[in-house]
Order: sequence, then structure tokens, then C-alpha cells
Amino acid sequence: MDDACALRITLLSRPALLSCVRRTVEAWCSLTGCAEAELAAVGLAMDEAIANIIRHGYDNSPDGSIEIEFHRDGPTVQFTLTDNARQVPLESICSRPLDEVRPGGLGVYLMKETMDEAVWSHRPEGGMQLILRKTMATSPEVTMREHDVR
Amino acid sequence: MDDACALRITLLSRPALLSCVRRTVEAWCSLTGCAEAELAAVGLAMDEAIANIIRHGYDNSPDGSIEIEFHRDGPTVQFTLTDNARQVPLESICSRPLDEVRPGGLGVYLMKETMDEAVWSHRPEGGMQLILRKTMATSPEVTMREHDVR
Amino acid sequence: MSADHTFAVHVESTDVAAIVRPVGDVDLSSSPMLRTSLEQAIAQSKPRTIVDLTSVGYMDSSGVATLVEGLQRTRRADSAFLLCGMSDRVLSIFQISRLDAIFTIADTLDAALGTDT
Amino acid sequence: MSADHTFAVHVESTDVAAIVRPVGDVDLSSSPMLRTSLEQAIAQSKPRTIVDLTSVGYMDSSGVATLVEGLQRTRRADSAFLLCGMSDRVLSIFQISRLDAIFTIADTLDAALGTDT
Ligand SMILES: Nc1ncnc2c1ncn2[C@@H]1O[C@H](COP(=O)(O)OP(=O)(O)O)[C@@H](O)[C@H]1O
Ligand SMILES: Nc1ncnc2c1ncn2[C@@H]1O[C@H](COP(=O)(O)OP(=O)(O)O)[C@@H](O)[C@H]1O
Repeated sequence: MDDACALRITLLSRPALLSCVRRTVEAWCSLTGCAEAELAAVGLAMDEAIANIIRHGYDNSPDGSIEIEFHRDGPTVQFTLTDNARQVPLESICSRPLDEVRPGGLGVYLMKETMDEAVWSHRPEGGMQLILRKTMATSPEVTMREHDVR
Repeated sequence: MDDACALRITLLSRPALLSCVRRTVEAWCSLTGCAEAELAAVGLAMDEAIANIIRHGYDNSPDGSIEIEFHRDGPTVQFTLTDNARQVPLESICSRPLDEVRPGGLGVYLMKETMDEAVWSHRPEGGMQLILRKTMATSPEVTMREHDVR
Repeated sequence: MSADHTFAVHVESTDVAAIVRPVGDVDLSSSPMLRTSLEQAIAQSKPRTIVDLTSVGYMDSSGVATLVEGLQRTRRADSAFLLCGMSDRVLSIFQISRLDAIFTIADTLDAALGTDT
Repeated sequence: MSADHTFAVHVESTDVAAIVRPVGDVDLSSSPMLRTSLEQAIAQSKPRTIVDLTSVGYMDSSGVATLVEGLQRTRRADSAFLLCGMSDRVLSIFQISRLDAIFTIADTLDAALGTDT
């Protein structure tokens, strides 16, 4: 994965910012020249990830901090989300069984389904880290900009 | 101006990131419930500001760092852009006269025209700072979200 | 003209149906408003409750959860719950979570108003 | 289907005109490509060089600078330079910078092809 982080977003744990982050992520991913459906998948995964940090990590408190680092290596995008929220047992981060229909319990499933990888860990300095990664299908045009994105 | 910075973006001085930052700024400003034309104005000002930092501040080197803090107080949005680029005399930051038609020399004019305020300064720790500020015309709906944006 | 990221929900009713029309993206910031309007619509005890998603470009799992809740409430009240006007993007989240088989999904509002359930 | 933020420029020519069609946002990252295509088009020495902006949703001052450069080159070559297909957003940057009076701006490509200059 490329070492230089070309973009980083730091936000407070406020639901109103979700739409803004989604659009940023989609615009940034579109630099890979991928298909619309791929953008939508990554936008959804990021939305679910941040919503979970806000609700489960920060218990809906609006003043928690969330940082997202954007990395890219060719067609592969990787996002590292870090927070200072409480550390929960990693095995508790899992969705309800799909056939047990009830409100909620889908976010983690959606992240795993739409990304190639969604991996949570505890940060040694406190808080949680989530890595979301996906290799996008690219179109030929993208090589034109290869040199100045990443 | 609200003290808590709800959003901050850090990017490298790469032209490919302009479209992404523009979209972020427009999505974030739309939380004020302002008119489309206002969004476009702020997106343009931000694009011109970053393009100038890339070209004039960092001489098109792709590894300069640019930080944008997003602030909001009701209908007023304010962006603080900081860089570690060279400090130029502040009076040199001005556009060509409009009637002298030649390529270039419009960016600073466009920023001043589309924003209420565009103020450059030297940061004591090195690098430049630019504050862009504008009070947007809002629609009534926006009060619904007032509590969790800013 | 107001910007496209603000959110609103309109509730309308006919003899046979209460129609809920969210306008904008449905995510964690807007789904509580959708839930409130949905509760109001269901409280009207019409034979049908219809959620018209024509003006919804995006929905996340908090929106889906709100609709599942609506479905369960109407079931208890023995009334029909229908979704219509879904864009491909919105439909895909129902498909991924295999809820497209649980909900009654009509193409258009007219179809939802005319569907026998 | 490719994403809408990638950029491309198509150049086409008829007996009387070279037509340049940028597709996507014109900003600091894409204006160099527009410049290259514009130079190629102007080098064809047609009576008219037309830039069709129908598929350009956004332009910043680097795009405007590129077009001013094109205008000046064609003037030296004694050929006409026309813009067409501008959205309101793109037009507004020409208006703010008072360049709408300097350029010949046609509504549509047909108008640009038919306009006497
Ligand atoms: N960032 C997080 N911090 C702490 N716990 C989390 C986090 N994300 C997910 N979880 C846990 O995983 C569970 C499943 O999450 P999810 O699939 O999104 O469904 P829901 O949030 O509706 O319960 C949550 O109920 C929660 O216990
Ligand atoms: N961020 C910056 N750092 C250094 N100089 C700047 C910066 N922004 C603008 N300038 C100076 O202001 C001048 C006018 O800028 P502008 O109006 O954008 O036109 P142009 O960039 O085409 O020259 C530039 O030529 C440059 O000398």
C-alpha cells in the first residue's frame, strides 16, 4: 500500500456529517476510474462504519473524534478509520443472522459484503481502528491520472 | 465563530484531489440549507485557493501539505487553509486588471468576488494561512439539523 | 431552491392508504425523522401504509431498520405495508440484506395504491 | 460505465470547423489535457475552432485561462473561436470575470457551426 497518505479527514461524531463524508469518499474513489456501483458500495461501507463508531463507540455523544486516512495503490483503495472510543471485544462486532428479520443488525454485514476486507482492532494508545479495503474494477482512462493521484 | 471544528481535511498538493475537495466543501455547505448557486460559489473559491497553493506556494511539487478546517456558525461558513509553503509578500497576492485580457490572473479575483472575505496571512510557525468566509442565504428547513451540524 | 442534502418527509392520506414520502438521503441523521413520520402514518390505521421512495437517492442500514420497524408495526395492526419508487441504489441495499423478499415492493406509487395484498 | 470524475477530450473535424469536446470537470488537473487537444485542433487551421462544453459541469480559472489562450492563438491565425453548450454554472465564471463579452458564445453546437463571424 502506498505510504504517502494523499488525503485525511478528521471529523466529530455527528450524524449530519455522514452525507459529506460519503460524497468525499465517492469523489475520491472515482479517481480510480471505477464503475458507479463500486463507488456506491464504498460510500455505503464508510457510512455504516462511521455510524457504528458514532452509535456504539461514542454512544451518540457528538464530540468524539474520528479520523479517516485515504490510501490508494492502483485500483486498490484502503481506508483506515481511527477513533478514541471505547474498546469492545472484537468478536462482539458482528451482525444478526440474515434470516432473523428485525430492525438493525445489518451494518457489519453490509461492510463485509461490499468491501474485500473489513478488519477491526484495538489501538495500543486507546480507541479502535478499522481498516476497509477494496480493489476496484478500473477503466483504461484512469492511467492518465495515475501519476498525480495516490 | 464556533470553536469546535466539526471537520478537517488534510491533503497533499495534488491537482487530482481538487474535485474531491470541491465536492466535500459543497456537501458540507449544503448542510446550511443554502441555495445551489451559493454552494457553487464556495466550491469555486476553495478550488482556486488550493490551486494557488499548489502552483504558487508549492511550485507544483506534489508533496506539500494543505490543511482545511471547516467552521460554521449558523448560516456563516468559514474555512481556514494552512500550508507549509513559502511566504510571499501579501500585496503580491492580487489578480490582473479585468480589462487586460490574458490567460490566468483571475483566481484571487474569483475568490474575493464569490466569498464575503478572503484574507491571507503569514503563519508565525512558517507557511501561509488563508481564511475564506461567507454568510449563506438559508432556507427554513435547516433549523431541523442545527443542533448536530456546526 | 434549497440544496439537495437537506431532508424532509411528507405524509399524505387517501381513503385506503397513508403515504409517506421522504425526500433526500436516508441515513443516521435523517432516519429518526422518517421514523416519526412513519409512526404518524401508521397511527392513521389505514388499510395500507405506503412508503414512496422516489425522492430518496441513498439509504443506509438505519433507514432499512426504520422500514423493518414499520413493517412489524403494520403487521401487528393487520394492515399492509408497501414500498415503491426505489432507485437501483436503494434497491441494492435491500437485495444485499435479503430483505427484498420480506417487503412488498411495487414499482410505482400507482402500483402500490392498486396492489391487492 | 466509468465514473463521472474522470476526464477526456474528444477532437473532431468537419470541412469548416475543428470541434473540441471536453468531458468532465475542467480544473487544474484536467486543463493541461484540454490545452493539448485545443492546440491540436487549432493546428488544423480550420476557419473555425469550436469548444463544445455540453459535457463540462464545472470549470475553474485554469480552464478559463486555457480558453483565453486558445482565443488568442486563433486570433493570430485569423480563424474564429467559439464556445457552445455552456451550463449556467460554467457560464457564471465567464460572467463574473467579464469574459462573456470577449468570447463568442453560442447556445448549441449547431448554432456555433452555423454562426457567421
Ligand atoms: N465501532 C464499533 N464500536 C463498538 N461496537 C461496534 C462497533 N461497530 C459494531 N459494533 C458492534 O457490532 C454490532 C453489530 O453492528 P451492526 O451490524 O452495524 O448492527 P447494529 O449497529 O444495528 O447493531 C453492534 O450492535 C455493536 O455491538
Ligand atoms: N497561495 C499563494 N502563494 C503565493 N502566491 C500566491 C498565492 N495565491 C496567489 N498568489 C499570487 O497572486 C497572483 C494572482 O493569483 P491569481 O489571481 O490566482 O492568478 P494566477 O494564479 O493565474 O496568476 C499569483 O500570480 C501569485 O503571484
